Amino acid sequence: MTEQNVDYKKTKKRLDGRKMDETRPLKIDVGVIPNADGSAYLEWGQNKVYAAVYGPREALPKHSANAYKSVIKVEYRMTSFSVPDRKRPGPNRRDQEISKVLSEALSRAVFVEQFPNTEIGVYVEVIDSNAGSRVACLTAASCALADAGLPMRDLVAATGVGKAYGELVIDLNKDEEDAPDAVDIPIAILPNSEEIVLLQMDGLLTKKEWEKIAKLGIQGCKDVYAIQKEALQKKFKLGEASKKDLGKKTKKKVKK
Amino acid sequence: MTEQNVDYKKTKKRLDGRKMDETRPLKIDVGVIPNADGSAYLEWGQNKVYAAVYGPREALPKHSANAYKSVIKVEYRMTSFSVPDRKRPGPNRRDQEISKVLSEALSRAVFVEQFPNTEIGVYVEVIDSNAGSRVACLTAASCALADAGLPMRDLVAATGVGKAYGELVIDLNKDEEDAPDAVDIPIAILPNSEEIVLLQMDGLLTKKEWEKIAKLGIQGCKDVYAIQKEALQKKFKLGEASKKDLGKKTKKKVKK
Amino acid sequence: MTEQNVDYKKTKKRLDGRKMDETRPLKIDVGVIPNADGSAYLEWGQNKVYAAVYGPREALPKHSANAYKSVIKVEYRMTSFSVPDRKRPGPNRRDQEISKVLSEALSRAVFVEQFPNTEIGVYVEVIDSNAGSRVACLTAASCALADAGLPMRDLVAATGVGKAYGELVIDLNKDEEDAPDAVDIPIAILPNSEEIVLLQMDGLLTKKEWEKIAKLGIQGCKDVYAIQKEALQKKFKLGEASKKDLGKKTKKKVKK
Amino acid sequence: MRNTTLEYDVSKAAELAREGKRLDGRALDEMRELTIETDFAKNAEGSTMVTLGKTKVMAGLKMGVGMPYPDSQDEGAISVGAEQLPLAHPDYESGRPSDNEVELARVVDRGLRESKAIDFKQLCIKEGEAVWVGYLDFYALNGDGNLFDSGSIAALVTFANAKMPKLDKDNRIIQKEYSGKIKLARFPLLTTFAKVGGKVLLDPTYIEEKASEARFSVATSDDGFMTAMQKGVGGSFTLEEVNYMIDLAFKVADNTRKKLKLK
Amino acid sequence: MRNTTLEYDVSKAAELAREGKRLDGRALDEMRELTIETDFAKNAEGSTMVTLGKTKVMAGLKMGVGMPYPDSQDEGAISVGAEQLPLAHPDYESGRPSDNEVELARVVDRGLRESKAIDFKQLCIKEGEAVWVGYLDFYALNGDGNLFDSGSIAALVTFANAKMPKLDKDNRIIQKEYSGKIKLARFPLLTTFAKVGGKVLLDPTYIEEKASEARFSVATSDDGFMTAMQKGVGGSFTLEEVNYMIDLAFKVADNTRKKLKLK
Amino acid sequence: MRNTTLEYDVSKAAELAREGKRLDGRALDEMRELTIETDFAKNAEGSTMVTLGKTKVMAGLKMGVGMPYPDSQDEGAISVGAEQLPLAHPDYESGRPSDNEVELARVVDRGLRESKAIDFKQLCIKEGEAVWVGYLDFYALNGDGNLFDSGSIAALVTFANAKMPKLDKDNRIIQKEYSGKIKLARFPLLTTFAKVGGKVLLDPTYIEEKASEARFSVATSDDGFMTAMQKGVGGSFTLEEVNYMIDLAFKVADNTRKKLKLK
Repeated sequence: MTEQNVDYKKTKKRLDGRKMDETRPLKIDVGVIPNADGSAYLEWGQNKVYAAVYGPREALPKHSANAYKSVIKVEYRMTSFSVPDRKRPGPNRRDQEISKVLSEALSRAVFVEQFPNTEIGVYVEVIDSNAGSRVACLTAASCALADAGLPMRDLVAATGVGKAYGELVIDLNKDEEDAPDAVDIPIAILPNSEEIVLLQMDGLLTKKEWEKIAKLGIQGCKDVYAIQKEALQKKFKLGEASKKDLGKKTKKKVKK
Repeated sequence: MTEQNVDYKKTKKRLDGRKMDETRPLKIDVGVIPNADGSAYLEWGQNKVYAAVYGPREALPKHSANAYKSVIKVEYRMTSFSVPDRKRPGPNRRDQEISKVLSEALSRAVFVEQFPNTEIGVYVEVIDSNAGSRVACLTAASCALADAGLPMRDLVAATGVGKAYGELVIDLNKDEEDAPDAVDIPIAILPNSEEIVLLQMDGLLTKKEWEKIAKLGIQGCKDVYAIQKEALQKKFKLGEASKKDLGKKTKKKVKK
Repeated sequence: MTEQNVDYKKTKKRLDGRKMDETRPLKIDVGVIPNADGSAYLEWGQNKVYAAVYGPREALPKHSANAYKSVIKVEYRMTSFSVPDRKRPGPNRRDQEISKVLSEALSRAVFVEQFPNTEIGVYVEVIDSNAGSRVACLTAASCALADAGLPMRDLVAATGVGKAYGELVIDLNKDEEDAPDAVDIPIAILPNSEEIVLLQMDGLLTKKEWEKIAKLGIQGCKDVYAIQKEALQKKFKLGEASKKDLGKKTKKKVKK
Repeated sequence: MRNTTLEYDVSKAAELAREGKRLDGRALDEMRELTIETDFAKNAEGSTMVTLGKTKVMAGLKMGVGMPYPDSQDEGAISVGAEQLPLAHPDYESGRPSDNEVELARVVDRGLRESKAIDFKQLCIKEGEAVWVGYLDFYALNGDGNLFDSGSIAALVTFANAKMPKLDKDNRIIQKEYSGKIKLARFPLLTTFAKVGGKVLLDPTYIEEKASEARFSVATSDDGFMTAMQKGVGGSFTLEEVNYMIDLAFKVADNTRKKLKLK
Repeated sequence: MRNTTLEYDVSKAAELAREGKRLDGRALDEMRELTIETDFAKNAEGSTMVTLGKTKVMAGLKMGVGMPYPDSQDEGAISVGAEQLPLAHPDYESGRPSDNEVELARVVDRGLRESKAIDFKQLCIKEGEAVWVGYLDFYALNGDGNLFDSGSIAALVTFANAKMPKLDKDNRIIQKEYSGKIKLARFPLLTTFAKVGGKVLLDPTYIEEKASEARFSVATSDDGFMTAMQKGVGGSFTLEEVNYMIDLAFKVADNTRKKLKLK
Repeated sequence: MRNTTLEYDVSKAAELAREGKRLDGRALDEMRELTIETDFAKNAEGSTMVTLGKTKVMAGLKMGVGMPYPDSQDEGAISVGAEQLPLAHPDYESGRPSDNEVELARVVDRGLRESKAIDFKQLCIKEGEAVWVGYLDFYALNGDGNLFDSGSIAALVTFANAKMPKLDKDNRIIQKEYSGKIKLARFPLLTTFAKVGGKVLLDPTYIEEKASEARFSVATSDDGFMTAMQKGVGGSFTLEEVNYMIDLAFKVADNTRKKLKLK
């Protein structure tokens, strides 16, 4: 599906018609899994992901507990039918790495120090995909944590950014990830402080290009942030007044 | 090995010469594994199985214990050489499912409430097979539980029943299981109350056929029951008088 | 690489030029892994192995502990590139068996009774190999235990011995192990008492041949022992005076 | 806290059942509201989201090319998997398939396979050389009981709607191009009952499953066949109860097929 | 309870051994009663049940068709597995092979393989393309010590009696038809000793194994060769002890072969 | 005991960092002493031992022959694995790869692969039929921090020095014969930083990693490209910090390449 002769410098617009700094359509619904303490469903272009939060709860096995904070355990998984070639059951090395970097990115956002010796289970499941599933999951997971009423420093907003067909672009899709010059950079920030909590990169990039891309990425994250806030407010307006003071809550019982 | 043109309506008897409601030769020996608390060896046509019971003993891991009853854990396994194509080591999904349904069938027969927080390990091993190994194992396991002196509501008696080559038949063998119209129904009951504790079905069957088959199956189970009782009595007569009052025992020490 | 027409009775010397009772060049360095409580690096012909000792430390999982002694747990592993055909990651059955016999051989050498309820972790890694890696590892591990200051009855000295191309030889290399008449016998002793702590054999051997081989093997172990002692003394001379009284130490704190 | 509430609800469910009532007010033989959504996963050859009360299950199908089995050179195959995702319930855990997941997958699988709903000959690409293998996996997204029936519906609807991929001359799949559909010979659906407080309940919730002494599922098809049965949990049924459940199952499955416009 | 009895028996066994006696009254160099039964498993190409005192071990062979190894294009292969079934002893657990099971399988395997008892060239079907692979698995059914020797007997007798399956023109196995046998060049058997209370005991029971400081096994063949040795457990042997055990092993194995009419 | 000392050192490291100092006296932007040894493993197609302060990492390459991927018929492949051997640190455990080991392997892998340092077309043996697969595994032998950079150096140097095996006419490897080398288009190296006490430290030790709030690695090549980035651990970086680290990484990697005579 790679398009060898495309040149974004000439076409001025992208294969799917977007502008260089335009994010694919993004839609978030909060509170979609009744059993979970918090949850979110997210559609981002063709990507479709669910996120659910359970906890804080007793950390198991016990030796995984931390006496100073809650441990955020993310499990990133994809259904077998979410990719063009069937994904085999069970986590692979990619899933394992993504779970780790997502856990680390979310740890900065939650006031984990308030729940020592507990774990917060964050489960994200990709049910359809087209490049960018990890940032979609991180964005959804962050909303699910807020939906669970956990005290947070800020939301985590994430996006993909990089290079394809000669231009610096935001939110690469699969065709762009397959470009001969493709560079893909998942990035996530706490939007208010602009702290970078997730950053990965693949491909060949000059420092100059990086400097432009970094700006583009931070702006992209902020666009995502606006949609996250809207989704959370929409739910709270729909009657869940008690959960309104997002980010200020500090009391939450730990289930045993 | 399928026989495409066989018609039991015409032949009036089965490929192996049996009548439609005739069970293959069945032989049970009780108390065959000295290390076990109870055990049985069973030959049923070509099927040959061993069953052994250990317990009640401390349930491990501890979180598997139930405060109200003993947990019956069945492990159904086949040796590598018990089937035409070598079986690979380790349990497969079929073994896992069969272990589950056998555990559930036996739970009804034993007064499990008398041994809270314990487990009763039931191990069944198929060493040769020719259709019907799960009901052979269930029949043997039930005798091994009785041999272990466990207090029981009743024995569990089991058989296969179903359809092959145009007729409703009991105790299908492998050639019959491969018939184009084969329906295979493992069934097990507590013979005195006729309670159904195991029931599975594969294939295409009308409700009318089911009603006839159900009667056939219950009768088949009762035929098996007679042989089970004989095997147990034979052992008790051979000097183990203290274990005679089967089903009435209520005191049994739990090993730690 | 097998040499079908070689006859050591005629050539009087071996494919690599050695005499029948000559061990390949052997070099041992002690204390090479700073993080370990004791360690050794060993080159024996083309074999190159590292050994490290951690402990005595709390035995985990707890049920693996022994109330009367420390449990020596050896893990024998090979890097993927230490053999002609890439070795797949994870221990295979050969690794598992070798780990077991090495653990048993070392248990006799250490005064394990002095450290009840603990484990001594011994890790040996083969990074290049050419026949004889298990005896190389045992020799290295024994030095690492001494380097860790553990109280020992004696060192364990090991070698290979056997038959190739018509002659009884010591320390077979790969070409000799592939001889049509090859017999390979890993043997290890406590040199002072000549107690045999490891003995395995493969191939076809008469009792007569065995009697000659046994003598050859015990002498080979003693030659190895001399080099082990030298390596340990060299390290102690280099300033570690406090560890000098090897084999006499009886006090060592167990880390929790 | 959660466990105390749960224990209370469980014993309450049994108590109510004895009186012929249920926690959610349903009749004993009443099914929860059912809705479905199809083809949400564009990478799948077919996908179905089933909502049954608060239970939510999704299924997806991927078609692959494989070698035929030695004893059926002109037939393709299917493979069915089930996962209780940890995001769907606090009790669900990741890791190797649990006994419950294996039983769930195998019962749904048998309901489809042994009913001969799919003629495997239509999945033959070249006899003895290449056949289609249909990998159908279903996942619990929110677990509130009766994953058997919701999984069975999700699986059947997915096969009924699936598009077949196109192949190039070397029998390799051409991405995003399709040709035709899988034909189904019949439309069997599972119907599941729990025995609670001595009564038989249709379509049990999670609480009712926890309260149940025994479980029974039967797959019935639109052309009048029973195609699979499975008794579960440690209790028992009388033959009369089994016959009652089979009769009811035929009606329930007919209603569901009508509602879903299957056949 | 069991553990208290066990500990008592174990220390008693050591105490008795020091006086040259054993719990079951045997002489130190006396083997338990041995009986065998063959060909009980009709699906197997060969099967043997061995009873040695209270120890019961069964072996079975399945022949499969595989590709030859790159460095031996005209030779078949064997694979030996051992399982201590949980039904055979309260200490045995299911799950991945334990260290004991792996050692057991590998020592029995080496006794057969490295002794060249089986000429692997007779297992070649077509050079470079297809060879026979003999999968021999043995299982403890009741564990009362010395699984090494009982497993070794079960394995050897199984190979000695095995029937070779017939192949069709595509080298696929025809079920239930056979052609010929596997020829054995020699009949090596393991003989195992335990060192208990400083004494060497032939054919140890489970209690004696628990009491043992060291274990030694040697395989000896009917034509005068030692074909495998294995020392186990944390203690040691003197060279004199080893030589004594080897001499005794030759006699014991000869007796066993005579009894079993091997060769 | 160990844990008490460790906790003290960890908090001391953070305290010192706040004042711009380090436990081992280095400047914040100073790398530890680096030495390498190559080709010590004769069975490997290439091998490198890297010592970075007290950290010791070895890498080795085995070349195998495999089938090409369907979408790149004329290209070979590489596979990178990382193991923190239990002999290298009391915290390291054997068993399936930990999260840390997987991340380590994948970041080193991407630094090589996505930088197009190796033109995979040179690893084609016969288009559509046979290609080379380079299995590069690296192992921590003594773990004292910064396995990323030491592993990256070990991997790159191993590929740069590796010998290609010879093949016979059937594309089977001839042992111990070689023909030519793997050509590298560029020489990217990882440079890793830890944020400790609010300061950015180059080449962190084990203690500094334990004290760190966040970690950042960037691979830079001799021809001026960034080829991989990875942020790790639960904290964050400002964009200014990231830019500072990238600039420093270019210098550090250039120095290392000069020292190691790469290109």
